[in-house]
Amino acid sequence: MSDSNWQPRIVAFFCNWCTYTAADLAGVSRLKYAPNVRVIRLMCSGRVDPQFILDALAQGADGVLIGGCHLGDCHYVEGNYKTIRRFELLQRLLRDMGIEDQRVRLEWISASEGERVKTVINSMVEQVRALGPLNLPKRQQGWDLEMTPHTEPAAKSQPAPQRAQAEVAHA
Amino acid sequence: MNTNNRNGDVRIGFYICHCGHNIAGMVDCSAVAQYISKLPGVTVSRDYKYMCSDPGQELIQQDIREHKLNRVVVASCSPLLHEHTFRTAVAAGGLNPYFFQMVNIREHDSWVHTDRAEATTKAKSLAHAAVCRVRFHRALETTRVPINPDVLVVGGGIAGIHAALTVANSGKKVFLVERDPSIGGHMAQFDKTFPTLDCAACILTPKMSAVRAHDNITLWTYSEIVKVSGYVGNYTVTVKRKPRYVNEELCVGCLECINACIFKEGKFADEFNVGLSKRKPIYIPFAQAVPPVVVIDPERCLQVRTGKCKKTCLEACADRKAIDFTQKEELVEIKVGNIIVATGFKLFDAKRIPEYGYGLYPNVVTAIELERLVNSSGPTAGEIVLRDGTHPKSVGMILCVGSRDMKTNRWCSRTCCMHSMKLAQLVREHTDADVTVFYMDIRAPGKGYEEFYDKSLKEGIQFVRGRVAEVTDWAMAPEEEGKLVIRVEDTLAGFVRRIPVDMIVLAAGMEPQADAQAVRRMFNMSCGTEGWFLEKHPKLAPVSTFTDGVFIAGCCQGPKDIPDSVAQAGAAAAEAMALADKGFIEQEPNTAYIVEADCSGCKSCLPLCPYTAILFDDAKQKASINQALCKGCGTCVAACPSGSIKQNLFEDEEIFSEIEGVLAYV
Amino acid sequence: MPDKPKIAIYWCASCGGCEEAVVDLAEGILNVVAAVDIILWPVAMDFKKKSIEAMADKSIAATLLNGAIRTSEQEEMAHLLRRKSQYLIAYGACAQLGGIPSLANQFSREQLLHYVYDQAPTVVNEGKTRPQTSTRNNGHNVTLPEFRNVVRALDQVVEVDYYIPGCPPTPKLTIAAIGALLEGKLPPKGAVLAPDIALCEQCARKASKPADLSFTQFKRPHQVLLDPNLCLLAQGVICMGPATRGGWEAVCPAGNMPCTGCFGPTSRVRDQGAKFLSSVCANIASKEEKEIHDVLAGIPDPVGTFYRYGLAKSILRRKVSLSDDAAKETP
Amino acid sequence: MKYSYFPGCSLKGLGRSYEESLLPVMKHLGVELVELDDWNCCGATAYMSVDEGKAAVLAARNLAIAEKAGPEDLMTPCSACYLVLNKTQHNIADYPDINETVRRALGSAKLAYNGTVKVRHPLDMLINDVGLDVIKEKVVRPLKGLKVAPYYGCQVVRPYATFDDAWNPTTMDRLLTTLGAEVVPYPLKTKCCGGSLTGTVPEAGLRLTYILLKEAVRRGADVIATVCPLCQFNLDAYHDQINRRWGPARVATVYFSQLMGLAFGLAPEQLGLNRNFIPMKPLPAQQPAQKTTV
Repeated sequence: MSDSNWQPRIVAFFCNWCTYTAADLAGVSRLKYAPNVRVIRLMCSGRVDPQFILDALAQGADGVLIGGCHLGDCHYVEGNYKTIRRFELLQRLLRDMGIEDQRVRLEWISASEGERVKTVINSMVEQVRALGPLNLPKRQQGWDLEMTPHTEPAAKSQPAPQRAQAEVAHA
Repeated sequence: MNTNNRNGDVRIGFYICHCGHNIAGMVDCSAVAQYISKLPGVTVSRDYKYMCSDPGQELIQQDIREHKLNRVVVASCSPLLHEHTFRTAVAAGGLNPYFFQMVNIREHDSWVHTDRAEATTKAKSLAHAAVCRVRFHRALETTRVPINPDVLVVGGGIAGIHAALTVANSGKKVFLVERDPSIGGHMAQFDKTFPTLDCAACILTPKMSAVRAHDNITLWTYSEIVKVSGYVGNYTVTVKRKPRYVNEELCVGCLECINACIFKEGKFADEFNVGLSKRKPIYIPFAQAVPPVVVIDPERCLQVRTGKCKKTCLEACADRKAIDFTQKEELVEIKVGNIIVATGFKLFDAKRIPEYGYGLYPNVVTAIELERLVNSSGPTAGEIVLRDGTHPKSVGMILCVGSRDMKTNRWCSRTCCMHSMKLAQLVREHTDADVTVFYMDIRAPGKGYEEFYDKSLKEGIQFVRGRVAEVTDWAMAPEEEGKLVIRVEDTLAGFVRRIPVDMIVLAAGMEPQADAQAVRRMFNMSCGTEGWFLEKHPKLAPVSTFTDGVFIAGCCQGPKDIPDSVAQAGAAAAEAMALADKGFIEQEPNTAYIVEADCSGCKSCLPLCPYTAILFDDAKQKASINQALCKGCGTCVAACPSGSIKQNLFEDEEIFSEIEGVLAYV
Repeated sequence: MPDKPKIAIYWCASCGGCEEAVVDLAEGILNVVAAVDIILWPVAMDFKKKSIEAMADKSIAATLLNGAIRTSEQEEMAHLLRRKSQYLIAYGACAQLGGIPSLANQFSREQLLHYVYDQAPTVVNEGKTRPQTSTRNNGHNVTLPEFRNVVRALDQVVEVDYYIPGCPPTPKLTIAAIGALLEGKLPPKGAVLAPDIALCEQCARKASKPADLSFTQFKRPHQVLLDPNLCLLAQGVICMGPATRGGWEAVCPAGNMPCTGCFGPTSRVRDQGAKFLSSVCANIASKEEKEIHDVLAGIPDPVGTFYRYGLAKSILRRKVSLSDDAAKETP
Repeated sequence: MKYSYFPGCSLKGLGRSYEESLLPVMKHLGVELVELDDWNCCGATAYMSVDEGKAAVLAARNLAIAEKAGPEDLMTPCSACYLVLNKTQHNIADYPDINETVRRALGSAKLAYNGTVKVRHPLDMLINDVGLDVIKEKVVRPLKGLKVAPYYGCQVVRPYATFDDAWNPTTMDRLLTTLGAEVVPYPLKTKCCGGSLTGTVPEAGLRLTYILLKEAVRRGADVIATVCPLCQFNLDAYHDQINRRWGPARVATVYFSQLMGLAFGLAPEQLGLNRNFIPMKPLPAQQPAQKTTV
């Protein structure tokens, strides 16, 4: 992938009740926003395990967006308070690991704020675009190039998975 | 990607919906189907015009039978819309409904993007994620939670009254809680109602009395909800009953105590007459109040405030002994299954637009004030008078005061056009004054409303189209001396006019109640940005909220007139009754659970659950989750430091695989 | 005694503590020695690489390898022992997770060398000499292994059959593991040979932990006089016990020190640090951002606290954008 | 308390009595005003409507000088200057092209502006920094019985309602009450004074002036208090013409700072009150003023 046609890839974790619904509203309202975000629906921002954020970054996301209900408005009373408590320390941890603050963002977007989904996504995409690719999978591969290649059969090669013959049909 | 998992061989059927042009117009559906067909485990991959249609669902069921599918993925609209539809279809095909995963490529993709290639790419990756995820799905069962048939109605305006009566008539018990001393709400203050001009009291009073008389309704006025806990079918509500210092059972409403009060004249602004008349510390809100019992204003009553009063009221009450200064505030706990919130609106404070001079010029009044003036039981016995007691020769009515205004409220209050035209007709009926209505657009979309507008025009009411710039009391011409001058750009005539009048009526708009935020938090509802309570779906679930078992009706959801409020109240009552009659609800099986062998008993999860669903077994020294209490937020799952709490439908593996999936397609 | 199974014990980037742990078996070691033939143990016996190379593949029954992999020599030995052993066992936190050495993954190789050879206050190195992989000295060619950019756990270099966790592994765990090995009672490949349940389960202080524990302040062990009976988290001290695999004995809390996580996560957790962060932060007793911030100030070094033994095996593995990180430039 | 001070051209010309009264009053309150070195015309509203970019350069030069001079807020008494400087701040922040024009132009004069200056109006500063309590302590000659119509004009509150309400400002009302004066209800407090139309289209401009005067008289005002040199001039200078066209509406218009000076016991001649066309009537029940030398 050359830098010229690189597009930011952002994984979003949206809570079912506020931000996911707001994104639905943005759709119903036919608002237009950048196509770089992939939303994963969870019931509450409190379910966002920091492991998910790290994993998304390690799997190739350039940024992670977490969307929850406004503080005090959590459908589950106070799940989002847990989120905000985790978020600050996680962001510090990421900073120490060389990942810029702007790559991981926490936003409160209520079910009625379709417009805000649009502005947040657009601004996040621009922020991440300005930072450039994070490209962790490539980097991690790059780190391992220093290891001496050994002649014996590679330890981790696995047989290609057997794939069921798929049928493609257009009804 | 690992094709195997603990559930054995997977055979996935993938279906992408065109949704007519809604999706296919922006997403190359057959390309997505092609792409998905090559993923491991995918047995069938199809695109189809309308997956939610009967043939679409039938297609899934047929494939389940013929291709022995054990997983189904549908890429179409939002799961909040059709997840249930497809789960039902999958179940009808003989699979456990939770072997299904939905991909939102309409609201989250085709509708919000403009580049076909990019939208298609996004659809592929979202679909890929679902295919990854669905492998890990397991068969799950829904649980049934019984529903308490009793219903709480909050707010005793016309919406609350109608909802309470409707539910009560079906044979269920209703608690109707009203903050003010009487039910009736804003409607009780109106003189006539548009467009039929029938008298508000004549149609409302019988309903109010019916509430009081109804065996199934427990009416608590002068009471407020202070706490709500529980969940659909099983709410526990704490009601604060403020002391009215009058025993409701004993008071017969003879009003002798009021006459006997040591305050010989009314001294305090009468709320019902919006301050146009005065009342005593002991008073009855209005003649037809329900319950028809007096109330003592604790802020004003000498006895309550100082304990040093001759208590002439007690003497007047004599043997009935209805007056009781020992009453204390009470907290009562009730249990209900459903709640209908009908807390209404607040009138816009016209002082917030100083250029209209409300509060500055005495003859600038609000529409509700004029309403009381026109009313024959009002402070002037139905006479429309200026503050000096004379009759106005000309009246100007300004619409959209605090509505459709970027500086105050952006929304249309929906009733002011009709309300003002009604008042204009009443002014014409009661006086010989000229009436001029200043409007931006006349909105008369209801049944018989346009005809009402027509009638207003025919009756000689003047209409000037233009937003009034200001109201002044300074004259620039002799005919303006001593008058209020309305300065407005007449946008039909195309120039700025100065129109002198004697009285100005401001059609103040509707706003959310001042405590709407606190109320919505209490009932776990959402608000729009303006502060109106948010319905679950603007078209298809207009009286439901995001909290099951909590419904909304009337103006707390947004400005509306009496017919619409009543219609909503009926709808909310029907929704509550439908749930109550079913007797149970099926809960989404997305609860968290603890694998006992894995739990170290570290107790980290215990403080996290707002529903106290996590229990600690002191004997086993392990935690466990009460499935009936768990709401499925997953906060404890994310927090379990040893990964021993899991969540049905949102297992770690499912989410990790979804992450892998959305990032797999480059 | 040709019948006895051959065992190798080898060390890579480690402190020697794991070797001590073997010695700590005390009399127990006699049973081991009786049962097996230790053919390689550099800390205790002389050996020649050549003689290992000369052995037939898979002729060593099991190799217990401790230490992380940082140099080319360690890498080479890992491959060699893998080839010669039936079972390669990552012994101790460094081999299993990267261990303390992998905290160096927060820095580039150059940063480390610059500090160690130029900046460290105890260093006098006017010639700015740096280690070279090869240099001429008195007409001899002297070589040193290459110092890699990245610290790795053993299984990031070669395939590993089993893991014995701990910094160092306790004698009890070691004996049990060797016992299982000798008796052939082994769990599925890839398993960690320790209970798959968090340390709290075995902790003597468990009962003293309140059910509604929330944090208003975090203290470091030197800032507080620790009550020897009360749950350490309840004393505001970060104890990783809830997020760390137990080993039948909660050794550190028993010694009045908090668990720092050396046994690594349970099998259900991919990233021990993130998971513990998630748990501990969720229980902060505040809803105000400012207060939350102040409470979290008590954890000045989250990476060092939560990944003390596991940075190499964490999801991120290493700080990104270090000077040798060429990914951005890789086409 | 110290502020940078941008007087603008009016305070050195037609509106001289504004500065003549403001400086001693501020000094009396212990407020130090440091006049900007080498300030230039703010461009007024006229230049802005011709070329926004160049107009911004003109105004921004003053902001740049103020920024260089020190961290103090920049006080400017003239309504037009206040508006123009504020608007320039907005324009520089919101429009990259204007920002660029300004940056280049200032750069060629070895100046730069980083947007850190806060532009303050004397009313804002008096109410919010000095405080009415302090002002009250300084009143030695309360303006008891003096009925004042508070007239703000348009520019201090519109379009940017920075320190007061756009439609019903009250800072001057509160200040005047503190001085002991009686504030008459004057709903025309932000109405147009005619602006430059009094000179160019007198039929329209003067009519607006007339309404302001007439209504002040009708409401029993002894004097109109204003904050703007142009308002003061329009309300003071055209009485003959207004009288000819519509009849008499005689009432004096003074700066609020002049009333403050009187209440502080400063001599009227020190406050530029002699410059009015329509002189202010002597204070009711005039007692010998306690003179304070400034």
